[in-house]
Amino acid sequence: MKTDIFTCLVGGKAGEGVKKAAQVIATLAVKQGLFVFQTNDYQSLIKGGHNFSVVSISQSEIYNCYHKANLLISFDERSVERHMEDMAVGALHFCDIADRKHDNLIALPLKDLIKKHYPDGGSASLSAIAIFSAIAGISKEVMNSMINSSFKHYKAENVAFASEIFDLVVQANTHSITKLARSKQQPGKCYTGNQLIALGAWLGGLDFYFSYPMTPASSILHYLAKLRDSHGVQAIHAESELAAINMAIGAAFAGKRSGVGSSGGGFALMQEAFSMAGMVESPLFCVLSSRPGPATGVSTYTAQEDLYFALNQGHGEFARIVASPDSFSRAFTLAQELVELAWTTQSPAVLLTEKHLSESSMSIKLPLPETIDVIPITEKANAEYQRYLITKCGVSPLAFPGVESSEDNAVIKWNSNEHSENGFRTDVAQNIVKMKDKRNRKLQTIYDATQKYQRVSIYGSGKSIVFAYGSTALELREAQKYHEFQLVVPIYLEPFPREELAKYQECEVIVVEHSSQANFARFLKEKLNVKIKKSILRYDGRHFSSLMLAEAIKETEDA
Amino acid sequence: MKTDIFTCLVGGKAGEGVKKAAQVIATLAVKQGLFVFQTNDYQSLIKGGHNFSVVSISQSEIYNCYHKANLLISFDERSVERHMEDMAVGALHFCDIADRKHDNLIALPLKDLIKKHYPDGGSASLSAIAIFSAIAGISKEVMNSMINSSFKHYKAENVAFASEIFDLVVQANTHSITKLARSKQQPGKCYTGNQLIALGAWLGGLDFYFSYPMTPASSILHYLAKLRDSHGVQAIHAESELAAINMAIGAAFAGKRSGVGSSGGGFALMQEAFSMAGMVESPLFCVLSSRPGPATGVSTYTAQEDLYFALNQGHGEFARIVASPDSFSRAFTLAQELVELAWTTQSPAVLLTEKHLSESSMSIKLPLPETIDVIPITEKANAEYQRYLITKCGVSPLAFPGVESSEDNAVIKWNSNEHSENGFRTDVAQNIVKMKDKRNRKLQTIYDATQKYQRVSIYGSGKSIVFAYGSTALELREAQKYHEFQLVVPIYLEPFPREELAKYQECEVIVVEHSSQANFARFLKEKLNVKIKKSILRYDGRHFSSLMLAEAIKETEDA
Amino acid sequence: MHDLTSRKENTWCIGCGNFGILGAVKNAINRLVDEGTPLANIVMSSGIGCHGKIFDYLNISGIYGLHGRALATASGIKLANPNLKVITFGGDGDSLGEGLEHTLFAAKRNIDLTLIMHNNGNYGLTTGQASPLSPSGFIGISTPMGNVEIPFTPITLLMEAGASFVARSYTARISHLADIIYQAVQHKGFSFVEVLQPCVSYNNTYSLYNDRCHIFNEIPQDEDMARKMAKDKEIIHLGVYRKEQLPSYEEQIASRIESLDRRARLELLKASV
Amino acid sequence: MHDLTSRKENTWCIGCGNFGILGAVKNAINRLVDEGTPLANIVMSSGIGCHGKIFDYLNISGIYGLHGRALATASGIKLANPNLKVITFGGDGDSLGEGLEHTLFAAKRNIDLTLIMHNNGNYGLTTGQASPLSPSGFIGISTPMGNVEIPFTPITLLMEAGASFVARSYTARISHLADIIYQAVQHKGFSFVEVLQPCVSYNNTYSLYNDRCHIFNEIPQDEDMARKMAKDKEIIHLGVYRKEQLPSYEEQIASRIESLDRRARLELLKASV
Ligand SMILES: Cc1ncc(C[n+]2csc(CCOP(=O)(O)OP(=O)(O)O)c2C)c(N)n1
Ligand SMILES: Cc1ncc(C[n+]2csc(CCOP(=O)(O)OP(=O)(O)O)c2C)c(N)n1
Ligand code: SF4
Ligand code: SF4
Ligand SMILES: [Mg+2]
Ligand SMILES: [Mg+2]
Repeated sequence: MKTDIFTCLVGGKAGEGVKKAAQVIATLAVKQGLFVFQTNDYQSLIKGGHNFSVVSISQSEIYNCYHKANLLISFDERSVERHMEDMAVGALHFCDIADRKHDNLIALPLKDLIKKHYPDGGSASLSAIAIFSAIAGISKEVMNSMINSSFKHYKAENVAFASEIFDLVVQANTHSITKLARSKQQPGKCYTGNQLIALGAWLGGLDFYFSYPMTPASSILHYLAKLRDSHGVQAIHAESELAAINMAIGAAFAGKRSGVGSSGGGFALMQEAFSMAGMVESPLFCVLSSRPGPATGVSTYTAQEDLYFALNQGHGEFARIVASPDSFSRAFTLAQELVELAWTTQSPAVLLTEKHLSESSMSIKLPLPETIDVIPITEKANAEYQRYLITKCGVSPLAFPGVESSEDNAVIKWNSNEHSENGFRTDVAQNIVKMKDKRNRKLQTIYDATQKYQRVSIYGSGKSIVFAYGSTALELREAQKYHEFQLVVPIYLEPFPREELAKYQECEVIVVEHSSQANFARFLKEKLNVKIKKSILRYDGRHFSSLMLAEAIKETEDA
Repeated sequence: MKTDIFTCLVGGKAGEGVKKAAQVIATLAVKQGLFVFQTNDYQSLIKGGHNFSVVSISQSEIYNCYHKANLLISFDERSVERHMEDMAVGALHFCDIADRKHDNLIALPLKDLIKKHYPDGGSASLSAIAIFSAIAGISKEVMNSMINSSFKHYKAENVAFASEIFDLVVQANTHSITKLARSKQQPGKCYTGNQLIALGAWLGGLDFYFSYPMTPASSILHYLAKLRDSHGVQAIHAESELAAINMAIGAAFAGKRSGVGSSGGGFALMQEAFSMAGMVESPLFCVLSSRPGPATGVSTYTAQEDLYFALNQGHGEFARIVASPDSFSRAFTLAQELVELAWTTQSPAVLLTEKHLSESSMSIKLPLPETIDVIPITEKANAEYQRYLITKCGVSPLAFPGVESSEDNAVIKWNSNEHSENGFRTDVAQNIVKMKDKRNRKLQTIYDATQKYQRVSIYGSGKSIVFAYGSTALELREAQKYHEFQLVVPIYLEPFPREELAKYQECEVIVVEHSSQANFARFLKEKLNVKIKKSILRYDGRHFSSLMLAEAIKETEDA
Repeated sequence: MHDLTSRKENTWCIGCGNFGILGAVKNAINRLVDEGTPLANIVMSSGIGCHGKIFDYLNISGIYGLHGRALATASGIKLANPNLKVITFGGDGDSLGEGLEHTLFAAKRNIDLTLIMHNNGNYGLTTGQASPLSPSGFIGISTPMGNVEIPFTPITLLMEAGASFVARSYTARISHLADIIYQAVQHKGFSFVEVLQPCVSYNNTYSLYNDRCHIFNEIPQDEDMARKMAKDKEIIHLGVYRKEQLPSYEEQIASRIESLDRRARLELLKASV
Repeated sequence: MHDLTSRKENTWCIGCGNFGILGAVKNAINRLVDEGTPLANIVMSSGIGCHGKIFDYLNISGIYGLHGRALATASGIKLANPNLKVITFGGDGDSLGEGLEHTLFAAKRNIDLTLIMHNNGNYGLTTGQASPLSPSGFIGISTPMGNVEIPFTPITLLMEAGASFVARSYTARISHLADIIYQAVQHKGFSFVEVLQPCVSYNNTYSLYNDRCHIFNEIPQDEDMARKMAKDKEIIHLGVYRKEQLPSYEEQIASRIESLDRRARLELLKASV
């Protein structure tokens, strides 16, 4: 492990504020000019069980969390037991006095202090923040102001409680630990992947987000719902996923940029309407955030099992876009791109991601453009308007009903049946062929349209060529700190960026993915006829350890 | 066109009994020891519009209908106009006197005779049967007995009406036409593809069929519904496709062989539960009969657009079986096999077909086995029973609740969440891996299990290797009567019969399919790395002309 | 008078009740237009079924949606542009079978839409299966031994779900139907019109309806009365069963600010980081 | 007395109303078993949500189904083996949101199942979004500005759909709840039990229910009365709202012959060609 990396793990029961503690710790670190990656391991339950959250902190950009922690804070006995093995050399492990079952634990009277400061009951959350602050050399003032801005209730009690713990830790003065140096860098701010997707899509023009909650996509709905009155965006919790996607198509028809989001199970319910988006040529922005399947699967963990499902959504043949962000910044830019592409090509566009990106946080500088070129895509329509005018590029003029740019006599018909240019239903053989050909011409048009964006990322160089997609790329970039290799990441998966990747045709490659059936490797074989030297798979729902990835890649080279 | 082939086309409005006429004509021909292929071209409307049905009749097995008819019968003016081009050399074209717009038409007072015989209104249907009988040299007695057994109402009127027309045609004695020779062969009986699927599945043990009507799958529901009391089978019209498939899984849990069927749009709604079948390891028989998509598409025509959709149904990774019948007899045997495979491997099994097979009829001898080996798959269960016992083959013992073979204390739990061997939910990393590995081992088990069935058909030989699947194989077998080539048809698509097809690796092949994106060609490229010499595509919803196919294949060779 | 007829050939069976609906809708739309609603502001959505074909025969903008989903589609339209009057055409299978959930939620939310439900008591387009409104005993192609389910009563079901305008009419009472449709579209909030629509091919109810239908003019004074009338086995009461002013969904959830253009969004983000 | 507790760790929040349901169901099952129903003939299905976790805590056979689909799953079970008593556990989001259609159709068909609906007025497991039963104004994570919809009344909605047994109870009245569940399972036909289930984390309704709940013992004599009681804003009436003997779905559609073994099928086919 790099010496400039400091990892803090907080463990406890659901409902004890484990995640919140880790988030505040991450924010505190960022305030010190440090870079962070923060992730949460929790189960599908509201209170109890065992959760833990990890923050890894570094003086340079950091792309993954570490499994061995320098500082562990356990709120309960189960956490103590679970995480004894997660201690890095020289790690400090704090716990409540009652849970001090091992010699190398540092006990504090956590539960007693909670009772003392919060007679009506409080949570351990703040103690972790205080312990971290004391250990990391953050001043009590900085800590307290952060606590004040992060917790709405019990402001006075919070400060008293945290301060008392802070002092106890300082007094304990146990062993020496590298204090986290304040740096002069500007790591930006902490965002979850879902926040970035939401903000990016909104900047791309998203007006309506229709969804039915499903982990790990739900927080997009929650985040956007809060922005309603400040940002003029609507996030609507529909009666089901089926409702959500049909509403989104309706909103697009009326001229508003709309999107949907869910996990695999929710998309499984949206297939018919996804296909309809292809048929009616509705722009449609979709976020598919994966968790282990099949069916209900493992709702709070990460996976990349949905690749083929995502690529082949909906019955019948039609063009679509599927792309997966390989970093947190990309989550923001790609969401914008996909909203834009959905509208310029009048097609469904899927942002495929995973719980690991959706729900983890990373410090980034929001990659805001200087300016935005707003390309008008609305056409004027009159009585001659034909919704499905046959065009060379396959894209027909888009007009909306009841708006100024459409004359009163414009008839704008979207049709889920096969149709003629005017949008009326048809089953005439020649018309079917014409319309299918028109829609198929979009395959090339979309390919060309994606060309103006970055479709492939290449990171580093070395003996091995390693392919990955989605947030697995982050796990590998962190691994590059320990072993050099070339990391190749297709951001766009459909249409496949064949030009950029032509040079990898027939190459021998290592493929890393969160799938039990090595589906991304299969995909690369089909697309590039690569030889798979090794498939590195993890499919237990947990993220990869970057150190182990580095090791595994190195081994392949030594073999 | 082969000289022993006689094609009769009946055209008219929906509701005039066009299809019924053609079906009775086909049955009459079969009674003469002749082979038939019968197909219907109709639109999504109940009365009016323009329908036509075709019967091609031959002294040897016949696999497709012909586009040029020897005998045309038009019930209305629109039919006359539409089918002037469909006349073979020397064809006879009958119509009503009022519609006699062309010299080479033979007019009969059809409408007047209907009025005369059915004062309350009747249909033209019987006139076509009479015209055909007279022309084909079928006796009035045979005709009338057939009419009697085919039409429930107005028995006396029917005979009088048909006889009068019969006599008129004989009197007209227009030109000579090859009378259809009575043959001594036994062509069997006429069945639609859907009837064969239904009967085959039933013979495979199907007890429950849950469905929501959708062309071209609906007639399976209708057919089975009628068999309830005679065959002890249940066909249930559920409130939606989502209900149907979840019911089917419930029925399997309780020990009954169950299935679902729909077209692409209905399967799009069943994806979540399809995935659940993978997770809970429910046996599930599925019939996906395709029509042109996307979305509502063209509801009454044929297509093979759903290949990738069918192969990749459901989110998450799990094993499944997908196979497509290449003939009418195969529809019967394959349905049996798939019900059996679904149960022996506890997996979803999809019979993928098209409107062209589902709704056309062909004369076949039902390929009934001598006997049936009933392999018991139900296990005894007691308190130790574990639904998801880890096994080498990935298949766990299957037991049912509340039946004799299960002791009272057996707890049988199926779980759509990831689970431990006992069926209780888990999110423990090691358990997830174990269970995924177990399920993935079914990939090989299924592959082995399919080995006992015919997985590939090879028909004929010649210069070219032509690949097709589904009922496109029938269109090509008819084409083989005009040009020799080797036709290779994978019946099983997933798992792919790699052993049988290994010899085609890297070969140069022609691929014929009803897809606008040449998806089967893409599939073969991925699986066999074949070189596609030519893709012959038809995607206007109509079936191929076998003559044109022969021509197109020949051209490729000459080029 | 706008001729709202499209050039598409009509393929409903001769005598089908749907012709009455088409005629009545045209009348209602013309009345709305005469009273000042721009024709361009009236849009439609439809499901899949014989009813859905009205999409092709009515020359106004809209979406020919999926089977059962037309109200969800319509909800998206209305939310995106609340100036539009949105009329949805559903079948009984479509709106109370496949799409039941959307129908009841549209009612519950009181979103300002109109659902015209073509009640022909069967699945017409798929050749006569029993529908959620088929009577018990109905012999359809999927229930050859007779339907054993008891049909929903759409009027009371929709009232129960919260629809603020609920009415029933009959295709052979065109001027009544046109007036009801007009009122429904004018009503602010969710409006539901059950239209008794004989299907000459699979469920010919003309003589039943002609015998039993009776028009009432006063909205029933209380819910119990309305329910009794809706479920009356002897007389089929045609008229408005409920008409209440309640805040509509799209009004209540409106954002305090308008949708921003993308440049303004960029500025807002720049200001916040 | 069978101990129906599984070995799985219970992860409901301390104080959650679901514990009451678990206890009551155990009592009811024991009573059924005592009276002669073999335990092996009692099976369950559940949806996804906090309610669904009861699947893991109750040591009987069943299917942990998909969110919203547990009643469809249960219907398949019942049809396949009518000897089984099938109890389905649904959430309010599960049974009246995602799965509304299946709930109303199970009621309409009067299939012999029991639906126990955990009404906690929110989506618990997904951390507190508004559900179809959340009150207007409910601040949930997806409605931070307040829910604008009016909740369904499950009792009347299910009566409207045709459920033949309809009842309401409360998790803090365990013996009442156990008795209601017992009656529901014993009832031949579709039975629906709305269970008022406080969610201490997102919708703590204990004091509201403790104040307002009142048990009645006589089934209301007519529908209007039942409806008034169900919708009473002051008193929350607990008890059986409807209990009627109607033919059940699975009885009515039963085939005249039993399922044949495959050899008999082959013979039948051979005879018919
Ligand atoms: C998802 C889906 N399932 C099934 C169908 C097939 N389908 C088309 S129309 C129809 C039923 C129509 O009945 P109804 O809604 O009552 O309309 P009607 O034809 O009676 O007007 C069905 C099942 C479909 N188009 N889509
Ligand atoms: C198809 C699908 N959509 C969404 C989800 C996510 N999800 C799990 S539980 C739940 C809501 C639970 O609410 P409710 O049914 O009221 O149950 P409760 O947790 O309140 O008991 C949702 C939306 C899912 N599992 N499946
Ligand atoms: S089938 Fe019935 S509903 Fe459909 S067009 Fe004909 S009469 Fe009308
Ligand atoms: S969140 Fe609510 S419903 Fe879920 S376990 Fe906790 S208290 Fe019970
Ligand atoms: Mg209908
Ligand atoms: Mg709930």
